[in-house]
Amino acid sequence: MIAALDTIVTGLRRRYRAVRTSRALAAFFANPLNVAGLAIVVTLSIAAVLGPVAAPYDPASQDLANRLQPPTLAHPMGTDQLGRDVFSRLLYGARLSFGIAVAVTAIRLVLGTAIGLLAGYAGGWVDEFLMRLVDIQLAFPGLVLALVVAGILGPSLRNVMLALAVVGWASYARLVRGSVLSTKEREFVKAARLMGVSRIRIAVRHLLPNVVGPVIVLATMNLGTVILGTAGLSFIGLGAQPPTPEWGTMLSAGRHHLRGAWWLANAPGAAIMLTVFGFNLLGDGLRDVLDPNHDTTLEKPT
Amino acid sequence: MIGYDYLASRLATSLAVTFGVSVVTYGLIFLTPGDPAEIILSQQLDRQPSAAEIEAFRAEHGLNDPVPVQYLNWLTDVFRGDLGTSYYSDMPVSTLIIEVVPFTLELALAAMLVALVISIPAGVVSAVNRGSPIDHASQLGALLGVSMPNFWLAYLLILLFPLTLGVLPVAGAGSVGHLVLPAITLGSGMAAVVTRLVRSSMLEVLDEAYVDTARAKGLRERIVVYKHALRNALVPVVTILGLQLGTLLNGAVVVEIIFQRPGLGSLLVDAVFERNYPVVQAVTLVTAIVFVATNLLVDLTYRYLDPRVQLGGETA
Amino acid sequence: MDCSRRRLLAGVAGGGLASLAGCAGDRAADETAFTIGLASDPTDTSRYDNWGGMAPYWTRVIEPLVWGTDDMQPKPWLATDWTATDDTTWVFDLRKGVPFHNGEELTADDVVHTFEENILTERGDFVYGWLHLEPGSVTKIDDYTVEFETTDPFPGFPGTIAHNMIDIQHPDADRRAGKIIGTGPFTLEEVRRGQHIRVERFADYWGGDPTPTALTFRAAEDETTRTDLLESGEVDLIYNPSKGRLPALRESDDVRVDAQQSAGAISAWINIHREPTDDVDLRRALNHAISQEELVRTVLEGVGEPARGPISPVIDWVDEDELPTYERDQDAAREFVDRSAYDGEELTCLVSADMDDGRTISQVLESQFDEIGVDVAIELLENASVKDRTDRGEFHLQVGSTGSNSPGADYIMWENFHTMGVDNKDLYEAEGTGLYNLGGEVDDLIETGYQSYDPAAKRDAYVEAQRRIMDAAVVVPLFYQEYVVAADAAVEGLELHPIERFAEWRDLTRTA
Amino acid sequence: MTAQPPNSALLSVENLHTRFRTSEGPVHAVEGVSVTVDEGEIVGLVGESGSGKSVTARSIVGLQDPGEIVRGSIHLDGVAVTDATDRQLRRLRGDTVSMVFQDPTETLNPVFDIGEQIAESLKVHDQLDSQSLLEYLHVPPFSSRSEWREYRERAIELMAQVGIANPEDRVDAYPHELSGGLRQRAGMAIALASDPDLLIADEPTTALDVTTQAQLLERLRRRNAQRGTAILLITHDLGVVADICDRVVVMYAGEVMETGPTDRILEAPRHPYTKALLECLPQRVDRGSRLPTIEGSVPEPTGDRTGCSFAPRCDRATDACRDGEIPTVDLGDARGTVTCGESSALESHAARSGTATSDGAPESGSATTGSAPGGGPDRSTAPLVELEGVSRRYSLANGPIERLLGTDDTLRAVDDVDLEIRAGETLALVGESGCGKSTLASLLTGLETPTTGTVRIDGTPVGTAADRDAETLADVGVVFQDPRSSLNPRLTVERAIGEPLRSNGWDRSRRRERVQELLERVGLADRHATSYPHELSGGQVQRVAIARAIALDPSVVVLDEPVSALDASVQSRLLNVLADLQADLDLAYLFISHDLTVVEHIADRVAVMYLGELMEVGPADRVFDCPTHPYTRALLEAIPSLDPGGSTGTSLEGDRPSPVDPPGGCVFRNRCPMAEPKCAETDPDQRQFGPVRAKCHIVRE
Repeated sequence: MIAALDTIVTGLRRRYRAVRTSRALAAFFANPLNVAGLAIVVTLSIAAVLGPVAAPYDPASQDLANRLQPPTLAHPMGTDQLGRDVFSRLLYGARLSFGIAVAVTAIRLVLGTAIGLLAGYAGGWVDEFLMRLVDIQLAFPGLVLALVVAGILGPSLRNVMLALAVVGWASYARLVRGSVLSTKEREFVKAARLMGVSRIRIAVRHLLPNVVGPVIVLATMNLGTVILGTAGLSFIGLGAQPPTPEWGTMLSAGRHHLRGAWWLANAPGAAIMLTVFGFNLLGDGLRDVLDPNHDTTLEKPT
Repeated sequence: MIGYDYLASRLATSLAVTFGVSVVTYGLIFLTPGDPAEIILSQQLDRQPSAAEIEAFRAEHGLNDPVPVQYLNWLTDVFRGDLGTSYYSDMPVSTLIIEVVPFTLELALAAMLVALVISIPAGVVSAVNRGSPIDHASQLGALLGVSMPNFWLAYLLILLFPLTLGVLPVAGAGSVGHLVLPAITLGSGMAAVVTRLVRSSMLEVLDEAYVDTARAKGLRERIVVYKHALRNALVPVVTILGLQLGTLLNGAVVVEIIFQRPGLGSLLVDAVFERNYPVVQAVTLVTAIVFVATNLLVDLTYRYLDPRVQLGGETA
Repeated sequence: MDCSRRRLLAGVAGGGLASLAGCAGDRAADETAFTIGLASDPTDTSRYDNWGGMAPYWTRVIEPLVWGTDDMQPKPWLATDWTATDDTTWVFDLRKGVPFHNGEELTADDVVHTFEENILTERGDFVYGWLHLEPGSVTKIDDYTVEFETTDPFPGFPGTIAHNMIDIQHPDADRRAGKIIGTGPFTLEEVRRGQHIRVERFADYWGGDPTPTALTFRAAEDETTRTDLLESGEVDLIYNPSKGRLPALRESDDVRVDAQQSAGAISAWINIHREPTDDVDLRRALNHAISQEELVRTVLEGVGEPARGPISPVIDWVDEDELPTYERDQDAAREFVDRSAYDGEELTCLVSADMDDGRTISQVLESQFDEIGVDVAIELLENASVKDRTDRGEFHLQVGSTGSNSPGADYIMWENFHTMGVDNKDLYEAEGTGLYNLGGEVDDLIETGYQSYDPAAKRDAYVEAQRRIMDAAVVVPLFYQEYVVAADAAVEGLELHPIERFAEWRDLTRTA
Repeated sequence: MTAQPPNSALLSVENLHTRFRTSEGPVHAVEGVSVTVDEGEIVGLVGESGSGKSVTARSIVGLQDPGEIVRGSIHLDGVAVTDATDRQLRRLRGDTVSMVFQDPTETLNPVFDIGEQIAESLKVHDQLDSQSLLEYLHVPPFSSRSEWREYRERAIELMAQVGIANPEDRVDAYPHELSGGLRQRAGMAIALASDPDLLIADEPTTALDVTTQAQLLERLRRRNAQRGTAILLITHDLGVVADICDRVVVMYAGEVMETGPTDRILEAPRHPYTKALLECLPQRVDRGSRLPTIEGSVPEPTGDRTGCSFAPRCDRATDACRDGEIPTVDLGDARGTVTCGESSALESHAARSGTATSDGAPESGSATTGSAPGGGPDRSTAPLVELEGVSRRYSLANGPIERLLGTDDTLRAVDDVDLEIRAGETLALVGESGCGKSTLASLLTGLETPTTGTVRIDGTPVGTAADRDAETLADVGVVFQDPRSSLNPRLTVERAIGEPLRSNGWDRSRRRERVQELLERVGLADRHATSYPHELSGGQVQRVAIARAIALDPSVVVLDEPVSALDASVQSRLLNVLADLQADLDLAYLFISHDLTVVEHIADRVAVMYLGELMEVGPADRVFDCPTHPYTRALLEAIPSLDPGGSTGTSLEGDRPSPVDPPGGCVFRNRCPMAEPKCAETDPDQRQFGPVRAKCHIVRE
């Protein structure tokens, strides 16, 4: 697994070098949507990292006398039903949402890639078995399985992460296996076999780097999905425990005030949407650059 | 000559998958801390049950056997068409499920309809006018649709339609009116996904040589696009529709709660929360079967949409 | 509400919202029919209080022998009078000329049948301990007289059977077939699981002709949804609208808001047998940390009364003035904390996810405890998990409630605070502990109160027990519950009762 | 300039410029092309890939999108295509001009059956201006069933006309159910449905086997003769041009270099490019000798151009060629035009003493003929590679039920093949696509295991690649057909070539040295070591693949169609590299190709395969000069001759049977012009006819 990760990293590095010098980077930046996506994600990442420092208030400090205040200069996004500063809570929530998204996606990615690689390369009954596992996972609607898992383990963010990780690896496994199967049939892999290159080396050197691109694209999109999933589970009541400023929980609690104190639900709602939107834009952009099958930047002259 | 073998092997894997799903659920349930008998009874009676009551409950629901035996018993019952009995009422689980399935089904179909009605024209127009303002608008709209948490959308819809405009009911089920908002909530996210897919699939197909062949015949562009290109572009879309069923069921959980609709989703959520394991077990099984069957159906639809796909061949 | 499936097709084909918009307005057609939004699902068969697909609560299809007065005393209903002939024998005289929904007259045979077959047999053995009756203990004396033999002296018997679940039914009723035959002002017409129950006026009702021709009880478990339903006009009346919406509802001309104190009370219950909350100083500190008044005024939007004890003073053997008080005093609280054995560990506070306002209340507690240096972690759990955790005593605090759905409320004292009460018994028997039981003299006082036929003696014993409980700070009382009913301003004639579920719909009318 | 008034010709293209916008600036695909086609004329548009010939063709029918026509005019039957409205364009397409595209696997819509696609074309032609979507979607009330049935009937007739046997059965077939040749015929039927005045055929036979190609060209010729349909034939294959074209237009880098009657161009080319192109064709060079080549590569079609685009590669180029305006000279006498600024280059002389650089003396090549350094077919030494009774079958029953029922459908990819390769010799394996050539190669390399029979290398039986030891693996080098696919796009050239060394335990510095040495050997510069495959041209990538194949000093290299994907000029250079390596390193080659002209040039011995069986094996001279087996003869006859007016021979009739269900007896009998009854009864044995071994009943010594 470490070796695989290492390959991803070196693959990325080499890829980066290739990208930096190539036309792909220019193509990426030529599309304003890609730039917007990158900007959103970078801004939110900064907010997530620096948020707790920059937040004007403690996200948990209550001020019952000043509850449900509409947005003012002191409280740019107003206060909630317990008089807490919504803006500060959003900033802290950004860290949570990002942290969960990254952690869950990382688990999914590593697990799914390893399984997909193994299945695609080993073939035979190993493939059959692993793919049935994938089918089983896919046959559970993701949220339903997460619900069962989180319901059983009890509500907490850690369990939500676990549940979401457990339900999300299959798409990576499928993707990687598919890429591996098609890459495996390509002649350079046959050539490597005929040159006596070891199986592990073929897997790591030849197969993995060629599936990294689509995997990264999927992972980027997935970050958004995980944020939505976390919010969804929190909505049902399986997520963060109060007073944790998790976006989904905030939205769900704020919904009771949607008519009177509109900022309570709409601020986290917009934050979730913007974040997911940013990741999706970025994913789209990365797809153009990293996923050779979706080469939309170049026209074929003849 | 085609088909039987393929069908048999597909059915076999489908069975294996369904079986796997049931094993996983059963396993998960028995990892859960706490004695279901005690929890259920105290819930049900609103007080602490007596030891005799617990024993009776355990005996009644076969909870005294070792877990594998319980599982086998459950499995044999399932093969006999008996999905068990709810821990809370003596209602057969199958009755509970049959009662709510139409609601989830109508919701899923309506959402699918909403999604297709929006996404196919949007995707096609977007692809045909690639790079135009229409394309940008539809792409942006689709992205926003994918990014919107559906429960937020639901509240905004309720705020807008019944509360502000005074049309359509807030919650409940049973009429077309009740179906509109949930279907939009559920369908819009899917519409977004499918729009993007239709667009990229159309773009790919529009680059294909046979589209030029069709143009070179002197066919009108409309016919080229909607007959020659769209039919091919729909092939990958159908697969995703099958897989999207899962997403629909996910969404149904949330939508059913917000709109106070009976359905598989809310049945399951309640059952999970109440530790009504026979119901959890049965609903996951039914969901898995529906999912697996749908995807089997999708595979078969392939043959109609894309004659190149031999039923015996690789479909991956 | 008759938008059929066919209209789905028509609607789709027509493609317009216009045809759909009509559905929401159908209700207005019948001026004497009402729709009521309930916070619980009256069709939920997974609950203990469901009978034949219908909750006997609220629906007024079936009725008990005894009813409750506004000050929580038993009141004649299907029985006109009752006497205790000895310590364990009760004789009830039945009302004459009460017709069942099938036209037959109610007699002692029906009462015996209902108790012996339905209540004592089918409801299961849990009712034995509740009603202090066992099978074979109900006998007919004559057509209009029935005798009950309790298992032990039980002065609270008439009040206890003044409960919607102890209803009298005709022997032909078959709950499995959903065939309910009662004596109530309404007959069961339709059950749509997960959605609503519809009842219609019973013209021969013994208490006079009810005004509404039909009632629909809709499930609307989410408070916001419930409030939306009222605002959009889909229902005429709801219980407990969303607190956040109350200010706006109160100001609205279209909506009438009424509040009524109930028999319920919300407190933070403290596990006194677990470290460090076994320390009375820490518990007193927690009591001093909270301002009940502020809680009610702010997050509860004024719904409820600041509480000094764990039980609502609506119940006649509760006397607030006798209880020790803990004013909010953070300095005193910190001093108590210092004096206690508490050294900064995290306390768990369980809250049921189903509890209205549980999330906000617990956060206020958490924050205010934090201010006196006590670290509390909230665990918002679904009911089953809360039960599981409390059964095992694995918690420090629990935000919970007491209340009664019948005038007989003695069990609150017994089950919660007596060592042999359900909350405490298992842990006591297993480990010699319990949860909220102080034991010793408190147990004795509770036993005295429980068995006393003399109201004054009962009251004295219970008040003394409560005083000791509060002195030992077993709970942090928060507020006595009020329930709010919000209704279309045109709807009149609703009689509110301290027991919400005793609502009378008979006189509901709509003004022009 | 062909100074014809625009309206007299059926098609007249004047000074056409077509451009593509890309993120790196505009690509000028077509730069001032002028072409005319008269009624009933067959004009060939010739050029290597990237010369802009396809874009020109597409511009003519208004399908240049996403490119745009920036300058010039196109008149078709008097209508200005560039200004035409959609409706006019549809009229032209449905009435006047039709197009046949290159790849028959891609030009037919996979989801509609052939009949539907042809019927549609017929209907468009009949009712040009009333096309309703619902009608074409066969939505019942809007679409008449009987009308469509009629069109289908006519489609069947049309299918018969283009030479599809049993059209009644095939009208319901989907494209994927047909062979390439049938698909291309169906494509022709679609094109001819509108009875066009002009048929534009864009590389119509490139993807097809040589025998099928001959049949199709014959159909085109017949159509032209019978209906007077003018044809604009786009091809890179000068042989095809020679075969049927009246006139030729030679393109290079988006410009027209030379035009003229076919005979004149082939016999007396004037433009240096045309000359060079003709010279580097293997069939114009003596067997085994070095091929003349054109150095350099086609310029990038981006940016502004000055002067002649061929100047950088032209050894006669002067400064004027590089900067100046290049005149188009009319040779007069209907001998065509030449666009060249250097008059000395234009002197008409025999193509043989051309301008192309003949690097290296021809004798180095001719020395390899007959007796190669390693001894060639020297029967005294033990063969390096031996295949003995080798067969490979694939079971088509993959499911449990079929296996249970015992359906024994098997595909016989290779059937009972005996073959040997000796050190230093080149054995060429030829045959049409799908005949089992590549499977046979995989059996040798170990990518596949034989179902029966043995493969020996150096006398030792070997198994799959996974079972072979390092030494045996090192003994066999492989070069695959598609150079792009045979190199990992994520590895630099250095890493790619170094990979076999690395797995054999060479350390870094030794590897680097060796890689340098290998790069030099295959004629690549040192700086390419750090390049990624996508930064190299097709020819360069294939050189890298060759370098990798010989990295471990193999004794035999399997070359699976190593030059088929390359342009003629690149191909000739690569063939020279292969010849040099063989001479220097004493390599044996198993050279797989469907291109008989290349094989004739490079092979010492030839093995001809048909449906998995060896039909004929023998020395190249003998096989090419005097083929023994009827199939070999048919193959050779189907090659379009470069001699103008040369006979094209009789093309092989019918389609190749499926290898799942081969005919009983001799597998070739149903297409064999000489078949006798006994051919159907018994499968002939391999028999020796002098130096040749053949599998035939009929042939006599």
